[in-house]
Order: sequence, then structure tokens, then C-alpha cells
Amino acid sequence: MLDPITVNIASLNLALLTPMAVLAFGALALICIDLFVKDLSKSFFVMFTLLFILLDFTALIGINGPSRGFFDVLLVDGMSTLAQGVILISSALFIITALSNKPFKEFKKAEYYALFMFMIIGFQFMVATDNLVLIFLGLETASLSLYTLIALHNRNKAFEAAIKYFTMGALAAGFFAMASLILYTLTGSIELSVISKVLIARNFAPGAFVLAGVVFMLIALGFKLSIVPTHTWTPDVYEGSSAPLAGYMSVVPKIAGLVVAIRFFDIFLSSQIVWVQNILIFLAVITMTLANITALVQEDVKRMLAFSSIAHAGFVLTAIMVGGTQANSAIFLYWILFMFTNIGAFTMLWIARHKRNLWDTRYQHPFAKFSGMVKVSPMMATIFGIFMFTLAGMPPFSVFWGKLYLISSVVNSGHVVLAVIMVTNSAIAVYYYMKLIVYMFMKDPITEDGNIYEANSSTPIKVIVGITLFFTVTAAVFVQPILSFVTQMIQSSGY
Amino acid sequence: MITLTHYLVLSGILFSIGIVGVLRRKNLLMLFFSTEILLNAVNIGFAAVSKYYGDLSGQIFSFFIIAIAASEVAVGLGLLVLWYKRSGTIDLDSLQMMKG
Amino acid sequence: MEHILSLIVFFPLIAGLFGLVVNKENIKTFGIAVALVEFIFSIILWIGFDSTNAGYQFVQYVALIPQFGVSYYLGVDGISLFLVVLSTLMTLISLVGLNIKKDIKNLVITILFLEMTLVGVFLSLDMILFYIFWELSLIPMLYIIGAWGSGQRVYAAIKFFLYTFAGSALMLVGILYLGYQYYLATGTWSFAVPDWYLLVLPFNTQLWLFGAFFLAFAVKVPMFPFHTWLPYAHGQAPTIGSVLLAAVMLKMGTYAFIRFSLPFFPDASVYFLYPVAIVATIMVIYAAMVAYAQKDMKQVIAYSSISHMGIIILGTFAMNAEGLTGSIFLMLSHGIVSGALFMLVGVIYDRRHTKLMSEFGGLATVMPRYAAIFGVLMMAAVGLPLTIGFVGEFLSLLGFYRVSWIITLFAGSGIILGAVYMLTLFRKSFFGKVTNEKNKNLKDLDKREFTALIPLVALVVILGVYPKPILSTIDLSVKKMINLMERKALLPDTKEFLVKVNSIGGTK
Amino acid sequence: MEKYLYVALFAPLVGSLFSLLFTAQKKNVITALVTSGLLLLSFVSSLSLMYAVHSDMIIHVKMMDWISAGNLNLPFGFVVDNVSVVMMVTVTLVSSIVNIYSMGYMMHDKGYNRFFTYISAFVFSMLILVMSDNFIGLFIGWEGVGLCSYLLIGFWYEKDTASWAGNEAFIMNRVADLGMLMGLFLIYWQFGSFEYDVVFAHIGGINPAVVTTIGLLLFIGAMGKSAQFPFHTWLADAMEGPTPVSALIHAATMVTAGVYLIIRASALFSLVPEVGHVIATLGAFVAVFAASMALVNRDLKRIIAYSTLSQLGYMFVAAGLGAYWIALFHLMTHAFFKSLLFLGAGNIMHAMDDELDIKKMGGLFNAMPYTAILMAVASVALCGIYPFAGYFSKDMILAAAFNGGNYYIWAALFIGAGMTAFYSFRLIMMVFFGDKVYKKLGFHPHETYPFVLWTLLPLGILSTIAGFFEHPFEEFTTRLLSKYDFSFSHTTEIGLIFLTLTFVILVVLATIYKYGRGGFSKQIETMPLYILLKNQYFIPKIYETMIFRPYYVLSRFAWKQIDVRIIDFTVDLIAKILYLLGQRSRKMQSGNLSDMLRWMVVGIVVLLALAIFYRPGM
Repeated sequence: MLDPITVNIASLNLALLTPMAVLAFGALALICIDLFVKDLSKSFFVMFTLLFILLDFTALIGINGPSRGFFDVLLVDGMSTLAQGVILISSALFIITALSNKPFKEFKKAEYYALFMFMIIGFQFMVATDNLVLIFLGLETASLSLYTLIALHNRNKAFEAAIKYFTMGALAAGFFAMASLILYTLTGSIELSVISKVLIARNFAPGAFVLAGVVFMLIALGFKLSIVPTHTWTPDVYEGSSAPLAGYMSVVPKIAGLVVAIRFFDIFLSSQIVWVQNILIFLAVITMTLANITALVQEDVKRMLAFSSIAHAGFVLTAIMVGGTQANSAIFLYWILFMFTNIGAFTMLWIARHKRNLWDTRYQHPFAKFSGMVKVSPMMATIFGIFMFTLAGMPPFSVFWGKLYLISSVVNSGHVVLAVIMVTNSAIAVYYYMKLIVYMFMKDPITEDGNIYEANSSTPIKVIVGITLFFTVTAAVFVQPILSFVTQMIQSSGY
Repeated sequence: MITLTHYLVLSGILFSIGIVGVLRRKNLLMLFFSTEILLNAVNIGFAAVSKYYGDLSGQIFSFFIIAIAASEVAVGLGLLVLWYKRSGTIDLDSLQMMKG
Repeated sequence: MEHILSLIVFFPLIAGLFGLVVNKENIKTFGIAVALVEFIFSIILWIGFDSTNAGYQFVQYVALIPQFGVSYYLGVDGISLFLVVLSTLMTLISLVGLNIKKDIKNLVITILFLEMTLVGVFLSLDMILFYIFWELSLIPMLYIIGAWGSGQRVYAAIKFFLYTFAGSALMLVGILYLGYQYYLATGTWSFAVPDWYLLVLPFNTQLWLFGAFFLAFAVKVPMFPFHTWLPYAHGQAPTIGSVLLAAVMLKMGTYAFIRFSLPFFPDASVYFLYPVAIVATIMVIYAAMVAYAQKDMKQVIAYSSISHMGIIILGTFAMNAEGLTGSIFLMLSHGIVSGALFMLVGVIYDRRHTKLMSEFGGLATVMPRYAAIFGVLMMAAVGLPLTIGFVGEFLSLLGFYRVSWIITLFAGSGIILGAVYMLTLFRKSFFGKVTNEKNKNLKDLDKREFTALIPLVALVVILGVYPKPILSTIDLSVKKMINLMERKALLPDTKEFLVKVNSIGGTK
Repeated sequence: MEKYLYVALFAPLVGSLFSLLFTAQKKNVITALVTSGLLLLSFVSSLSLMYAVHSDMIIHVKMMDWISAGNLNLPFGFVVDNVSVVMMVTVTLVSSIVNIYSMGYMMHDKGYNRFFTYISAFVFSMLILVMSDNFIGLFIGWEGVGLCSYLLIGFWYEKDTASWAGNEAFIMNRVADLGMLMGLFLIYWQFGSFEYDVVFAHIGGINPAVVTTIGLLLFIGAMGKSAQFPFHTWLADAMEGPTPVSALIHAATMVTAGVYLIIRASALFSLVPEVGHVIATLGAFVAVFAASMALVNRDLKRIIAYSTLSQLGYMFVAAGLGAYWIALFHLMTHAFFKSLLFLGAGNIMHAMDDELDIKKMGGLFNAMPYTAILMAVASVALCGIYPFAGYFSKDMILAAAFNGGNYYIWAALFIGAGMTAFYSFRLIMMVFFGDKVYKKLGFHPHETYPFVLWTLLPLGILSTIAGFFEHPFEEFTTRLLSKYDFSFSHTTEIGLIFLTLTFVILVVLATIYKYGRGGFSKQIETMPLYILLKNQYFIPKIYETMIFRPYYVLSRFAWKQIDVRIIDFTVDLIAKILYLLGQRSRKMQSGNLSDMLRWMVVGIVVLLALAIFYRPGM
């Protein structure tokens, strides 16, 4: 018979909820305002959202020390704080890109911003807990909002993208639920901490079922991280959605997914379950190789970048496999540095957004579009080039350092062969990044007027590019502070 | 006497049915139904196990699943309707603009 | 004076950024001015350099990522000093000789950027920093070849970039692994080369790491059979590109062998000595033959570089002061000579827009000055005594003779085959009667070309007659390095070998 | 005394650099005058040095350090001793004469200034070669003279044959130089130094096998420079160059460098007689071999060139048998009469508008008597008829051969002497006597400028009287070189001399008689032997077909097949494969939603299968 539950407010430790709460309030407020005040301007929405994101951020910083709360459902440790930080920063960067030169329907809608904020909340919950329910909840909240945001772009491709993403998401949700069910059945708990205790106590018997749970979870998370074979949505969704959103998708949902993955797989890796290790290695290798190879033959820059982000995810997966402080810090270092560059790159595409598809019937940003760009707008070309080289892991730009530290962690864990495979992959990857550079710098220009490359640009967006570029180029200086901070946070949360 | 195993098996079977549906169906609406079946299969499992352990969290989970399923349907149907308006069909194969 | 290295490294970069503002009419002048200043800096460095001190001088150390041991660590010793001077000199010369009009601004800025990376490679004492410059140097060269090249320039550029990048991918793993080994040994992270010099690695580890580094360097050198990017790169690159590529970039590989492979992995180096030496010998002969078969002047010189690099490798792996000093000096001389030869080919290419020998003949009659200068440099290329070319080649072979006379004999055939293709080239294009109408009234070298070439010719003779100051400076650091290798050597055989090759007497 | 040394050494260099300034301008006599003056200056100072050396004084200077690396420390050092000073005098004397001679010969050549630049440069390198106190210095000069000969052979670079001959000479020498280099390396790693003093001081303590190797390797180098078989072909082709060049470089000085090397390293070679024996044998062989080719040749200069070859053979015999001073003596006398012969030939060419075929000449005596006389003198000297210079030197070589008990060598040299006599006088007869073929061909020969003839006079005199300095010469040189004493009795010596002399004179007379009667009949030219000799034993052809062509074919193969077809192809193949894989993997992105979902499920199923069937460590 179930005994009644007594709750004492103090133990709820509601302070931990404030960041999400702030944002939730913001979202609701925005909708209400929209109801009463007609035709609010884009700028208002953006600034309003930005404001609340910043409030959220301050609230996040306000929380001190790792602690649990709300029936021990919330878990705010260093890692979650980090992840939330990343999420909020990139959200801030993203939302500003809405202030584009060209008008877009979605940016006029309050719902867009409200949904955006809800999505952020979703991700925040996802990373700020080790309870499967809450993870699931956050995941779905975020995803559902995200589907809608994509669809709001309001073009055929956007809908197609949304539907594809949605359907696969639904299936993934099913898998997640199944995974939770299996684990619950085995351990009688839906809290990862407890689950791990029980499993370890029982030495992971019965193996087949435990692993079955792992498999379902792997695929469910893999879908978020776009790990092969669940990656198929990525290029299509990126192509369908607006450039900045694509950039956002390649950073934020993944960091959230990564955190969950770290939390979940740590159970098995910390007690050397070889199977899990091997499977992760296998998937990581497949993911980066397949993505890189496929990226070689893409005609559209955005699709190419989509595959590249898959490859990057595969890259990071290796670190999850390795586990331990260095690896986990490596993940965050990598992702923070990757965030700036990637958002920068996608923003460049956003700037180059042009109403008519002049060069290709289907693609927005075919390579041909950029040929000879250096002649007509050298500045843009150079910046874009730098972003490309950075993504290729060219030293001394940002991603290189992440890569360095990440590979180092892999090497230190003794997986030298894996490390070799990784560098070989990055060598292959160079080709498709360089393809764009070749077009921009070595082909002859197809058009004389340079501003087609800046059709959609505006001061705020330029600022975004400036910021990202700055961090990309001068990364070498920031690596140390970031690294030490990240490491400290990771250690504090006991990974 | 129906033991936990029966429930789990049932849930498993349902889940498989759901999966097969997801794989086979070309009609978006049907496909969404299949995903619902998936989730509900899991629900059964949770309810049963929660009863078995005498622990509420399972049932809580299934409640949340129901809620999420609902919202999924909301969003999903929304998209579906939009798509129908645009393309006049809800056949999966009509979604082939983007490939390669 | 204590910041001079940073100054030398980053001055071109800063100046290049300023160059963005300069208008394209004056950009070339600007570029030359900058390169000149940079060159003067390097000369000041040379003057300030204490040639009685074998160690690193003007060292500059700033911890970049203390937690991970990455640091900004510069220093110069006898081995790197002259390569730095070479880089700055050749950049200056090539800019003086530059006569491209198209996108001149981008070109000049790119060149300055390239100069920064080249100097950086030779001055870094931190592996990561080295790796950074090493990779960074590819970008400007990619742009130069790809944008100002001819014909299949894009193909050539991409091939060059991917090949070298892929080559150095393994090295990155090697570096990280070595770093970890250092961490295990000392408990602290460090990528500083001097620290790693003290690290004694187990034999097997050495073998693997040697391999990892070898690939990167071998592609850069380029060693047979990783050389096929070179002919394309040279074939398509504009003159200035070829000059810098041949004169400086190829040296990065051989320099790295001396700076890293040998002292880090003495046992492995000795262990792999014969395979490497044999490959080098194949390079020498094979490249010389291929060069002889070429129809295109530039290709001849391109392949001749491969052949000469073979001798450099041999000298390096002689592992005695004679050979190593010789190989370093040969790097300098080959830099100057091949650079000058490429400029000369560029001269004729500017006039006739072809490099095919069959197009020419009797040029000596039409352009006597040109022919004379070409002749001098040709003689330097075939290693005539009292030209710069002889000293290095002689010392390298002399050094390696101590290791194996038979390999030396084969490699030595390079001096014959070298004469064969060079003289044939000279005969085909300069001797005989002027048959081709188009060549009837070619104008001889103009002032710009003279100012670019005369210094090189002068150097070829001066350093050929009096190489001592340079040699003795190099020699000191080389000896220090050899001592280090001897101290570090694990296996008795290695020690024995090193002692043997560094002592006179008792060979057959 | 040192300043004399420096003057002797650097005067030619100064001259060369001076006239270098004028190469761009057109003909300018000043270059010729200046260079000649400086060469004479060099000659004079060499003489004074000789005097100094004669009064037992050896000038040894270290000018400056050149190379220092590892254990190697290599200064520019020069030594003037009994051997080198002889060479210096010979070289500077002949070169001054040739230089002055060329003022006339090159009078109308557009490369006038360039020519004198090269000549002086050559003399400078030659002096470095002979004066250096270490092997590397010698090697520097060695390569330097090689370069100059390359430039001078190809002096008329518009002529294809000329430039080809230049390349051939340079490359063939390079081949031999490699051998020499190896020898030098070996020396270095044995003695840790290249200096003669050091090396010869410690030579005793070295394993004889090694010494033998060194000796052979050095000899290979010598073979190249002195055009000994099988490197002999370049010398004949070198006749493409202007005749004064042939006289100076390819007769008097450079080609004897090989002999000089042996003499220089006598301390080394005397330790390994078997090597000396090899040298002598080869020398004897070449003496006959080359002479035989001269017998039938119709090219004025080539005949003389072959005779040079055979004379070099004689020198090597002497050097090989340890009669170093004799070799040196013959080297000197030979320098005089052979250059005279060449310069005479130069006059003839000058008269006959560079016609070389002696069949087209004949009866030139009245046209150019002085030249005829001078050449006759030179020929007599060459044949070694008393009292001319050749007699003394050559005769001693034969004696030495006999003395050493190497009778077959002696026999070879004996026959060689006969051949020499024949071809020399065949040449004289066909050129200066007999019926005037040139008239039919419409040549109008005439004696050259008197001053040119005057310059030839000293050579003429020397070729006549030089022989009488035999004993002072011996005394002078053997202060440094080992003595060579004949073991056999005086009577045998007389006998030998008588034998040789008579034989030679008989041959001469026979030749004169035969050609006075209009020479041999045509059908002799169909004899296989004749054809064999005419084609120089087909050796040039063999080289052409066996070495030059195959090498080119092989190179083409290396490039087209190995480099392009195999290596580069593999590289590109990797890229291509990756790209094709990309095309394949692209199919996975069918864009069809059900496929995407299937992929997910496939993933699940596969992994589940793995979970059940593959479970390490669980």
C-alpha cells in the first residue's frame, strides 16, 4: 500500500528553479503583452527576449554550489551550470540574428519568441536533472517548441524539415520512454543516481536487459546528437530551417544531449563496461567517417555544414566514451569554442541570405554562389574563410584547441588508434571546408555587386559576427581561463 | 493469474506493433498513431511495474508520457494540417524536396 | 633586444594588416619596405647572436595554457638562425622580383603573412606553437598557388594543401602522445622542446613516434614516394610562390628532422638510419632522372630540388657534425640557388609565357646577361667548388661516407646526374642558334630583375669562397645536439654508432 | 717570397675579372693586352719562385680558413715546391704564349673579350690545382679547369656539336670526379685531414688495402682528367673548341693534371706498386690504342689530339712505374712541342678558313713555310728523335719500362713510338707537301701575322733544346720526388736507345717516302682494320647506344610510368575512392521519411542483436 507523502517547503530548495522560472515568466508575459498591445515590432520582441535570457543568466550565476532540490528531482551541479551557460549564451547570440535586414514573418510573431524561451527552459531542465522524467519532459518541451520554430519559417522546405524532424523525434521519444521503462523495471527507480547504485550492486545483471536499456537510450540520445544511424534528419532540417536556427540547432540541443549522455553513460563507463565503450567507439568512428565522406560531395554550403556538425558530434562522442575529468572538460571546452565558430559561420550564411535563388533551383547557398567572393567583398570572404579553417581545426583558431585537448584525452586513455582515426578524419574534413575557400578565393567572380553577400546584414548581426570572429581568432588567449573554469566545474560535479 | 511478465510482454508486443506501424505506414496520420501506440505501450509497462514495486514514480512517468503524447499530437497535427494545405496530400513520399 | 624574436615573427603580420589600408598602386613598395625592415631585423639578430654559445638565445617564454603545458616559447640557435635569415632574405628578394599585377594587394599581404609563419616555424621551441606555424604556413601558400597560379592551379593548390595537411595529422597525435609521456614521466604537462630533449623514451615508443613524425616531415621535404605534390605545386605556382616554396618551405621538413626527430628519438633514428638513407638515395637518383626527362624548365628545377633534398637528408642522418652541418648549410645554399633559378625561369616565362625548353635555344645570343647569371647559378646547382652549392653537398656526402661508403657512392652519382640534366637544360635553351622567331628580340634582364638576382649571385660566390663564419656557428649547435643524442641514447649500439661516426680513423 | 706566390696565383684571376667587365661590349684589344701582361707577370714570378725553390726554399702559405665542421678544418693553403713550381712555370709560360697567339687567332671573333676572360680563368684554376697544399684545393682547381674547358670547348655555342662536346667533357669528368671524391672521403676518414703533409706523414701506418683503394680511386679521377681509356672520347670531341684552347688546355696543361696528381701523391702510390702497375699497363695500352686511331684519321686536330692521348699514356707509364720525375719531365717537354704543334695547326686552319680535312690540303709549304718548319720541329720532337726534347723524356720512359722488367709494356711503347713517327709525318707530308689539293677547292692560304709566328718561336726553341736540361731537372725535382735509378748496364741502355731511335727514324723515312709518292692507294680504306680505326673502335657509338640513349629512355620511363602512372595515380586514387564513397553514402540520404525511420530502427535492432549476442566482460 502506498504511504502518503509529506512535503516540507524548505527541502524543496525552490531557488534552483529561479532561472527557468524567470524565463517562463518572460515567455508568458510576452504572450499576454502581445494579446493587449497590437503590432509590436521585431526589435521589441528581440530585446525583450534578450532581456529575460540575461535575467535567466544572472539567476543561474546566482545559484551557488552544486545542490539538489524539488523532491531531489533538480540537480544543479557544475556541469549543468556550464551547460546552461552555454545554452543561454548561444541563445542570446541567436536571438539577435532575428534583427536581420530583410523582413521575415516569423520574427513578427510573439509566439516565436515565446516558444523560443520555452525551448530554452526545456533544455535547461534537461541538463539540470538526473531524473529520467524531467529529462524526458525537458527534452520534449524543447523539441516540440523547436519543431514549431522551424515550421514558423513558413516555407515548403521548412514544413518538410519540421515534419521529418518531428516524426523522427516522436519515434526517438518512444525509444527514450522504452529505455526508461526498461531501466525502471530493472532497478525500480527513474533517478540515474539510484539506477547506477542498483546496477553496480547487482553487477549489471541481467546483462541483456541492461544493455537493451542502454541501446534504447543510446538511440534516443543519438537522435539529439545526430549520431549515425539517427543522423539522417540533420542535413534536411538544417537546409529547411533558417541559417541561424540551423546554427543554433547544431550547438544547443547537442550540448543538452551531451550532458544527459555524460550523466547516463558514466554509470556504465565508470565501471568499465567494455561493451558500452566499444559500441560508443564504433558509433563515433562511423559517425565522423560517414559524415565527413558524405560532406565531400555536397553542393550546398548549409548541407555541408550540417554534415560537418554531425562529424563534430561524432568527434565529441569519443570523449564521452573516454570519460573522466579531462575528457569531460574537453567536451565542454570543445563545445564552447565550437559554439562561437559555428554560430559565426551560420550567421555568415544568414547575412548572405538572398530572396531569389540566383544560382541553383533548390539550394539557398550553393558553393557556386560564393565563387570569387574575395574580389567583390574581400572582408566577408576572409571572415568566412577563417570560420571555415577554424571548423577544419586549423591552428591557432578556436576549434583547434578543443580538438587538441580532446584528442589528447583520447590518447591519454590509451586509444591511440582511435586518435589516429580522428585526425585522419579531420584531414579528410579539410577538403570540404577548403572547397568553399577555393570557391571564394580562387574562382572568378560570378557577379560584380558585392552586397548580394550582405543582402540580409544589419548592424546587430555584424556585431554578432564580430564577437564570434573575435573569440574564434583570439581563442588561444581564452583557452586557459575557459579550461580551468570548466575543469573546476566538472570536478565539482564529480566527473 | 496475470503476473508482471504478462504486462511487460504485452507492452513489448504493443511496442513492436508501434514500430512496425512506424516503418510500414506511408500515411502521416497513421504514422502519428503508431508513435502514440509506442508511447502507450510504454505506459502500460510503467503502470504495471510501478504497481509491482509499489512505487509511484512509474505512474508519474506514465502520466507525463500521456501529457507529452497529447502535446505531440497537437504539434504533429498542426504541422500535418499545414502540409495538407500546401501540398494537398499527407503521403510521406510527398516529403522529398530535400535529399542527398 | 630581448623581444627581437617576437618582433621578427609578428612584424610581418602586423605590417600586413596595415597593408590592408595601403592602396594597390603602392602596395608593392610597401611590401618591399616591410620585407626589408624584417630582413634588417634578422641581420640584427645575427649580429646580436653570440656565435660562441651553442644554446638557445633571445629566448622568450610565456605560458599560454599552463594547465596543459602549452606555451609561447621562442628561441634561436645556430641551427635555426640562418634559416630565419634565409626566409627573410628570400621573401625580400622575391618581393623585389615580383611583377604580378592581378590582385597585387592580396598577394603582397599574403606573402607577408607567409613570411610570419615561416619565421615562426624556425623559431618556435614549443611543439604546439611549432605545429601551429607549420600548419598555418599552408594557408598562404594555398592561396598563392590557387589564385595566381596557371592552368590546373586549383588542383595543384588543393593537392599541396591536403597532402601536407594529411601528412602532419599523424604528427599531432605523436606530439600529444609524447606530451603525455612527458606528463607521466614528470607529472607536469609541457610541450617545450628543451624539456622534451631531456625525456628518454623506451625504444618501442621511439620507433612509433619516429614514424608518426617522419610521415609529416617526409611529405614536406618531400621524400620519395611522397613527392608528387611538388611538381604540380611548382608547375602551377606563380614565380614568387615557387621561390618561397623551394627556398624556404621545403626546408621546414629537413629542419624538423634535425630539430626534433634526431634528438627526441636517437635510438629510433639510428635504427631507421638505413631505410631512410636508402630512400634518400633513391630520391637523389630517381629525381635526377625524372628531371632529365622533363620538357618544362620549371619542372626540371622542381625535380632537381627533390634530388638535392635527398642529399640533405643523407647529411642529416649521417649524425656526425660534418654531415649535419653540411646538410644545414646545404639547406641554405639550396634555398638561395633554387630560389634564384625559379626566379630566372620566371624571367623567361614573363617574356614568352612558356617554360618549354623546346621553345627556346640560342638565348645566350639574345640575352647574354641572363645567360651568364643562369650559368653561374647552374654551376652552383651542380655543386662546383667555390660556389655555395659545393660546400654543403661535399660535407653531407663526406659525413655520410662514415656511415656507409656504398650508399654515399650511389648518392654521389647525384653530382653526375645533376650535371647531366642541368647542362642539358642549359644547352637546349641557351646554346645553339636562335631558331624560334619569337626569341629573336627578347630583351635582356631589366633593372628590377637585376636588383633581385645580383644579391643572390653575390651570395652564391661569397658564401662559396668563405662559408666559415656560418659553418662554425652551425657546427657549434650541431655538436651540442649530437652530445645530447649520445647522452640520451638507450641502446649501447646507438652510443657506439654515434661515437664511431663522430671520430676519425679505421674505416674501410 | 710569398708575395711572388700571390702574384703568380692571382694575376690571372685579376686579368680574368678585368676582361669580364668587357664581355658585354664588342671586341676590345685591351682585354687581350691586359690578360697577356698579367699572365706574363705570373710567369715571371713563377720563374723567380723557381729560382727561390732552387735555392732550397719551400714557400708554404695558409691564406685563410675555408671550411670547418666537425673534425674537419680546411684552410686555403698553397705550397710552392720543386714539383708545383715546375708545373707553374710550364703552365704560365705556355698560357702566356697561347694568350698572345690568340690575339691574332681570335682577331675577328665576336667572342673576343669573353675568350680571354675564360683563358685567364683557366690559368687561375690550373694554378690553384698545382699550388694547393691539400687534396681539396687540388679538387677545386680540378673542377675549375673542368668548368673552363667546358666553357672553352663550347666557346662557339651556336655550333651544336661544340656545345655537345662541352657537355660531354664536363659530364665525363664528373663521372671520374665521383671516384676521386670517394677517394678523398676515404682519405679524410683515415687521416682526419686533406693536407698532403699530414696524409703522407701518416700514410705508412695505414692498412695497405685501404691505401690501395685510395690509390685506385684517385687514379679514377686522374683517368677522367687525362682522358685515359675509357674516358678518352671527350678529348677528341673537345677539338670543337678554338685551336689555342686545344693547345693550352687539351694538350699542354689540363689533361696532364691527372699525371700531376699521381706525381703529387707519389708518396702514396709508391707504397702500393700493384696500383702503379695497373696505371702503367693502362698507360701503355692507351699509348698504342690512341696512336692507332691517329694513324688513319683525316682531321688535322683530332690526329694531334690522339697523339696527345698516347703521350699521356707514356706519362702514366712512367708515373706508374715510379719514375715520377721522368713523367714530370715528359709532361713538360710534351707541353712545349704539343702546344707548338697545335698552334701550328691553328695557323693552317687560319689559312684554310677553318678547314680541317688534311686530304684537302697538301703542298702548303710554299704558302706558309715558317709554320711548316715549326710544325716539323714539333713533330720531330714528338717522335723523339735526337737531339729534340721528346727524345730524352720519351726514351727514358721506354728505358724505365724495360728496366722494370715489364717487357710487354716496353714493347707496347716501342710500337707506339713507331706509330707516332708514322702519323706525325703522315700529317706533315699530307699538309705541306704533295700536290696542292686546296687550289682546286679554291682556298687562298697565307702565312699569319708575323707577331704570331714570333710568339711560336720560344716554343720551337724549347722543343728543340729542352731535352738538355734533363740532368738539372732530375736533380731539381728529385729533391722532392723519389729518385729513379736504372739497374741495367750502360750497354743495354745504349742498345735500347739505338734500337728505338733507328726504328723511329726508319718509320719516319718510310712515311716520307710513301707519302712523297702520293700515299697509300684507296683500297686500303676498305680494310676492316682501317674501318675499325676510322670509327675509333666504334666506342663513341657504343657509348651513344649503350649509355646515353638507354639513360634517356629510362628517365622517360621513370617519369611517365613510375612517377605519373604509379605514384601520383595512387595518391589521386585515394582521393577518388573517398569521393566515390561519398557518392555512395549520399544514397543513405534518400530524403524519404520512412527510410529515415527505418535507419533508426535498423540501428536499434542491430545494437540489440549485439547486446544479446556479443557481450565481452559481462
